[in-house]
Amino acid sequence: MQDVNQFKPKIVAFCCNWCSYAGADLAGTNRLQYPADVKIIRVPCSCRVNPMFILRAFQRGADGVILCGCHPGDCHYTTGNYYARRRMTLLFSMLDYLGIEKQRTRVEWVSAAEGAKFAATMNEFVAAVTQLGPNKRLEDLRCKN
Amino acid sequence: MSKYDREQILRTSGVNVLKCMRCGKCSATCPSYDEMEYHPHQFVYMVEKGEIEPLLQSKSLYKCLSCFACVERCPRGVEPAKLVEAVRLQVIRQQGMNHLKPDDIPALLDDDLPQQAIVTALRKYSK
Amino acid sequence: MKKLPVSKIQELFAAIRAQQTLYIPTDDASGQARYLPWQEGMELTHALNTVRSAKDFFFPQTENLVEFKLKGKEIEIIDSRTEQDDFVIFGVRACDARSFTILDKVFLIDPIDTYYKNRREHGTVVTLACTQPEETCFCTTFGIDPADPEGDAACWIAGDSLYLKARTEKGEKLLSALDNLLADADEGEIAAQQKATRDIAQKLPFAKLNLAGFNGENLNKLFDSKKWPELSEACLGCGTCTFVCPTCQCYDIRDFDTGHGVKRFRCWDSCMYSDFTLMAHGNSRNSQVERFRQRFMHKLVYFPANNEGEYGCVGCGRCLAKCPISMNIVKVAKALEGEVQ
Amino acid sequence: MQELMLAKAKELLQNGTVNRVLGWQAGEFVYDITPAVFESEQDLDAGFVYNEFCGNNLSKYLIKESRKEGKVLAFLKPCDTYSFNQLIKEHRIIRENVYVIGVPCEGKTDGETLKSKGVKGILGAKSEGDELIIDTLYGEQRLSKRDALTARCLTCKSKKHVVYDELLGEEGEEVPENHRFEEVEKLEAMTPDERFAFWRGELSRCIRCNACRNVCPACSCEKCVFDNPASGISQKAAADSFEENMFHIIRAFHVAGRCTDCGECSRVCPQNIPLHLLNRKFIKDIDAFYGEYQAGEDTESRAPLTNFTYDDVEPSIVYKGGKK
Amino acid sequence: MQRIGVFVCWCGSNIAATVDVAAVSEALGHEPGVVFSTNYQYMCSEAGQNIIKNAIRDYQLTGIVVCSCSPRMHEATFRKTAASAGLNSYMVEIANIREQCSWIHKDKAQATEKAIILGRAAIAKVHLNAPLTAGESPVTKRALVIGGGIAGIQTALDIADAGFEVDIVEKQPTIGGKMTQIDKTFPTLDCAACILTPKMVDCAQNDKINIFAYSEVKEVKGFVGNFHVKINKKARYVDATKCTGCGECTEKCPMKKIPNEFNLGLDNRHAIYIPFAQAVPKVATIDPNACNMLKNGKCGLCAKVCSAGAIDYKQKDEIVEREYGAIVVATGYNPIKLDDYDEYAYSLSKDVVSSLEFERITNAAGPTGGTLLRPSDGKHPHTLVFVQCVGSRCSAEGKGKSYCSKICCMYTAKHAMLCREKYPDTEVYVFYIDVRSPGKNYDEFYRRAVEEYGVHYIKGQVGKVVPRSDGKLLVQGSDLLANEQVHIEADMVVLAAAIEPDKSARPLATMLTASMDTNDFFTEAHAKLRPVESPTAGIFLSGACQGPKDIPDTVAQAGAAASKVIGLLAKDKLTCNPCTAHSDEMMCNGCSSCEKVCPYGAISYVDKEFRMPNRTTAIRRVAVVNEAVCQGCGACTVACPSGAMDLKGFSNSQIMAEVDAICKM
Repeated sequence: MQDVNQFKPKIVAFCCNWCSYAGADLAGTNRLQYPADVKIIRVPCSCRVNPMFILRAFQRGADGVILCGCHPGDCHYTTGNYYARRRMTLLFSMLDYLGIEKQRTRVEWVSAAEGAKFAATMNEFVAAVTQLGPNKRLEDLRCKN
Repeated sequence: MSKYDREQILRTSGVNVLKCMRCGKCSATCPSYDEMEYHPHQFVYMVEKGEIEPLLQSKSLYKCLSCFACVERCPRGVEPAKLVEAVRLQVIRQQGMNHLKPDDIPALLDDDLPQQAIVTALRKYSK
Repeated sequence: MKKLPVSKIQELFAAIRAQQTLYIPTDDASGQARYLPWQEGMELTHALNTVRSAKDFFFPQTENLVEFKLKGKEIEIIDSRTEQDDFVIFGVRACDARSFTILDKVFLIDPIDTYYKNRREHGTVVTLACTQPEETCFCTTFGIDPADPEGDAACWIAGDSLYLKARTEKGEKLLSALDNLLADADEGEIAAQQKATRDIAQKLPFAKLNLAGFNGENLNKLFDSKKWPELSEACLGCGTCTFVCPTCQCYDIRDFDTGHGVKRFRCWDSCMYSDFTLMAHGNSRNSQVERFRQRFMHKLVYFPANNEGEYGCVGCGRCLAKCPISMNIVKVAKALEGEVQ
Repeated sequence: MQELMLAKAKELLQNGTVNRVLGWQAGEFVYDITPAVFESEQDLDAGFVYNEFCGNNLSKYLIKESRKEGKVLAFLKPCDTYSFNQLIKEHRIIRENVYVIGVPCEGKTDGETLKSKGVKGILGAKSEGDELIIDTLYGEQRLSKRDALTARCLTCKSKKHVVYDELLGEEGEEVPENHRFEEVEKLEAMTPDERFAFWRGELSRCIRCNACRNVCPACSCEKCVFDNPASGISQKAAADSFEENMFHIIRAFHVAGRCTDCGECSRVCPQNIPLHLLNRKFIKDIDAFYGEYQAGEDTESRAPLTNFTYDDVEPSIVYKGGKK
Repeated sequence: MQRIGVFVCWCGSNIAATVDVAAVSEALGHEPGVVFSTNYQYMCSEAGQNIIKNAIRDYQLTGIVVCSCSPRMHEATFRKTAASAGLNSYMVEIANIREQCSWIHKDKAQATEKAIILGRAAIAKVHLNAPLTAGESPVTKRALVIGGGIAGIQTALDIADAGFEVDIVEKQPTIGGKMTQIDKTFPTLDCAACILTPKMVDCAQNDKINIFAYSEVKEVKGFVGNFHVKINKKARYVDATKCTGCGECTEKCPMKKIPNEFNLGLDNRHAIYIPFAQAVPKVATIDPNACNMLKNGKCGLCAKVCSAGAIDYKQKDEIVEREYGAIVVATGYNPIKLDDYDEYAYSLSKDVVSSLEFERITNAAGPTGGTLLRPSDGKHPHTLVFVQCVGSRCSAEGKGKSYCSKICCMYTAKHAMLCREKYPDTEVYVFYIDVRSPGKNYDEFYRRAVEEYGVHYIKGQVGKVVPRSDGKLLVQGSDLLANEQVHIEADMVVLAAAIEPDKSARPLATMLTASMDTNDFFTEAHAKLRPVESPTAGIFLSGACQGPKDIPDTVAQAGAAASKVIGLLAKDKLTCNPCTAHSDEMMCNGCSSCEKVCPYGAISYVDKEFRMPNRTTAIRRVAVVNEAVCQGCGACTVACPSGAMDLKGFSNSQIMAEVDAICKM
């Protein structure tokens, strides 16, 4: 059925505790399938995500990194996702500028009610990263076993 | 056709008709109101609805003084006068070829012609 | 002494490359001179010297030493070294050639640094005499003759010919393998070129730089000089001088956690860095003036005191060109001259 | 100008307004200028210099100097004043302890630039009209001043001083047509593969000497994350191409919105990596996404990364190109 | 090195059907630092919790990982479990292997592998966890209400009613606010003064309430439960303790051509004045800009006539410092200035008035004694035109406010109705864009104006008002339903001006570090669920400072704000969230980046002396986080370039450890 040699990307999803992590839980409650390649890290707010974490994920073997937070205007901490939005926009633009595939990084706003959006987003993102193939441009060869 | 006209008019005027909240202040302030078959607020509404044909046929187009009072007063920044101007332009363009070419103008000039008319002619016909 | 027409230099390179990896100083994509593995058509640079020194060949910027892997409760220790192939570095200037002698004094004394030694043994250094020294050159201060460089073999370009002379067994071996390309030559043929270079060297701004008093006897006097704070005032504490220096040989050993184990590697370190002497008890050099003093005391006083008067500098002038604030060993030496007269 | 500055410095030392002077000191050749603090008139006479080779941005030294006893006189070029303002904004310089004199700048040259134009063995130089006459070991060479300008001066953004207590010479103006983003645009127009190849070629030369960081007025941290083992990302020499990327991305990110584009990073890089192209990319993006912003122009405004608007562009603008 | 226990929950078959739980506990048992690993049917059950408690004791665990459902479900449960076994509750991490694993995957091998990875990530994090203790801070049992309008008054009364002290700071000489100027209130048409003044008196007489009238807040320091506030009591030049409010002075004062603010300049007052008869406190105030004695030292008449000897020309502003546990903002609103609306001829004709001016004209205590008279000539007007949405709903730049001012439709209906009721000979026209009357009995009220009182409602806007030389106002508007331009010769035009937050709100918000929207209305912590709280802890919102509101809404919100304040003041101590930011002062540059992004104002700066090499010291500015205020969002940690700022419970190293564990190749 499935080709064992098929490339399975490693995806790190940073989810804010209040909206997107709850949205991911809702996807689970509703049994909405998305690939097991996605692993979620819970953070208090999207503004907690340091560009260092994203680079670190790529260094350690991630093929895609997605950041999910509350919709702008709905941040639990009122303004956190506005800062995250600017930071990530600039970071992604810089990665693109350095020739690193921009499709490997993404920000999506997912509310606690959007379980279906969460699952759909993950399915779509995994498909996009799978198509790109393994991350070669930001990997650290030393971390390969 | 009217859909194409609508797009053209919106593009040339740069007006977002959806911003209109139907307060009618444009028409309330319009000095040519009584002369017009379709009033400024109707231009906005009719363009929004795509009812372009009646506008193209209407003499109202040429009653607008372009005084821009409606633009000045509109609380939503809709700029009806620009819309009227764009409809007018649409009519002119539909009339086919240019009436005048720039090279033709010098021969037609006479001293009584106001400067403004020449400039307007260039604006309207030389595109 | 042997020679071949300069026009045939690519044939020479090809012949060397046929036997071992050959590195030559060439202009890279960004127009800077650096050593790159020779490939067909690659030309020698016209620059006097490479931006980076040649020490990388024997003492690379980073080098894996050993690797540890966790297997259950056992730790496996893996030697990271791979087989070192023979290689030739062509076109090393006299100053850089001397730097190898200085590095040898550090790495090849007991306990011998086997990583360095391994590379050193497999490398053959072919030097190239200078013809157009720059204003920043002061190799003659250290008894280096730019017109007569050391190395396993030395080269001169005079007129249309490239002259070669073996100086060591390794050099002999290299040249003999190239015998069919080379014709015999007389040493006299390069004398004019050598004189011209030496004449320029005499006229260089630092030709008369005097390091007479810089030795172990004046150690305390120099160490206690009141000039250090003023000299180091503008120092940014970056490592540019140490990293472009052909003789700076300090390194740090660090562990990198790969997720599967630990890779232990060494990398260049700089005495200008604030954590250079950081130890469990704290740091013995807490201020930039102390770090700054260390670097110059080491090169001009401690090193000669421990190495029969050999200074830890070869006068290549790289730090003069590259220091962001233009503070350098020449300015320091001149400023401290008064302390030791 | 040098004479004017000397006279002013002496006057302020004499009347006690300041007790020392931060300026530039002549070196062994014409181009090896060192930033220096002069404490007396004799010191000034012995070494003070101001000419087309005085390129160093002096602002960062004022972090340290403004914390010392007494007031320091600082001569600042237009681009230095932007850095100065930015440091004031970040509370790194104690303004009261600095007497700022703005000095004009017609653009600078340096030894590396002259050498890149084929000048060898530079001994001295003097300016004559629009030309620079360079005395070398191999004879005299002439170069037009425009040709001698460093790359960063060719795209100078402003000859205006944004802060000073006193100004010497004529005040300059901002240079709106500076074309400083042209190189960035050129890179943006390339394919990702070409860009990747370009940056690998550049960044792989990095020797992690930290000159770019240590000279940068925006990099004024007490301890850099890359020097701090507790940060989890400390590194010395890059042991993998990833670390080269990481260092430069994070450094550019940390100064994003704070970088005044003074160009010191690229000037000091011993490997001639065009580091300013990273910072300028951020500046260009910030201008495009959030409205024009010049760091250091004032001391009050919020930096772009500590600010937001409700309708900022979405990050998807990067991969979908313009979709809000 | 931690001693970690791993507890894998089956959740009945919810997890166990898709994840091989035995394999997970087996695999995680081999991870470094794990000394105990097991699995059980229901970890959250009492038996399951006992397994955890026993393991903590038997294996001296220093940290535990529970692989189970979402932490949003049972994190609190397992934290309590750990605490009851003597382990710090923040040494617990949850690996979510239900919602984010077993429920979304079908392939057992894949789900098991993922569960192991999620478990490893949690273990990696626990390795770096440190015990956290929630701090406590005491609560000062007194509230400050800023603004003494109906919002502030109601809030203060409600708080005082619960037994807590309240201070009201009001910048005007009297409390009462806008409502004192209003004649009648919709939709019941009670007299505003009749329902307001008793409340004002209640405030004055309540011994829990302390009124600082003619005062302003100068400085706010501190945080929730512990605010230190400086209040500037402006000099009245009258000793409030002596003044009886008899009014003798105000009658004798020779400076009597001062425009009366209370009547919006429609009449005059004296240099020494009491704003209106029911003022609270009823104390005279000398206007220093008008008083001849204060300006030139000549006169002194009021002092001579004052039998109480209350006049004190040497009085100075006085700074009062007070401590509060909570602060309520009730700064209210103002109508916008209409001078820029020249199409309505507001600045050209006296007979074009704002609605608030119209209130005064129709108020029995107003300049006309309640008789509707034209301001220009004092004649009775016959035709009145009301224009709605003047400056409201304007999205075009520079033309007004983009929002709906909410109250205008109703008060305009009220004005129109009252006109027709009192003066049946008048014709009243109302130009409207939309009539917005959602509220109990509101639409009925508006319909009454039309149906019973015959007010002419015209759908359309007025384009221009031209004052004619005969005193008439020519109103040109459009009637969109009739599709015609209408021209009305009016005697008076009343403009329903948009309302905007009081100008003092913006600087106050800065002092309070409370956030505001682009219109300078205070932002609530959550638009739906926390409408009366500011995002800044301990700051509450009452009335129109949060958004346009009518009186019923304002009073309702005032009560809600009071109940929130009471809830806070009822506590003796506040427990802080222990997952707060903290700054490593050795690394901090004091650059202020973190402060800028903190939504709570939790970060301040101190100059701190540090020991430096060679026995020297240096003073550096460093950030300090107030843990009682910090909510732990982490915005500051990323703004900090040096990494000095970190977040407890979600530290840089913890998150990177999770990243490493997940990405391990």
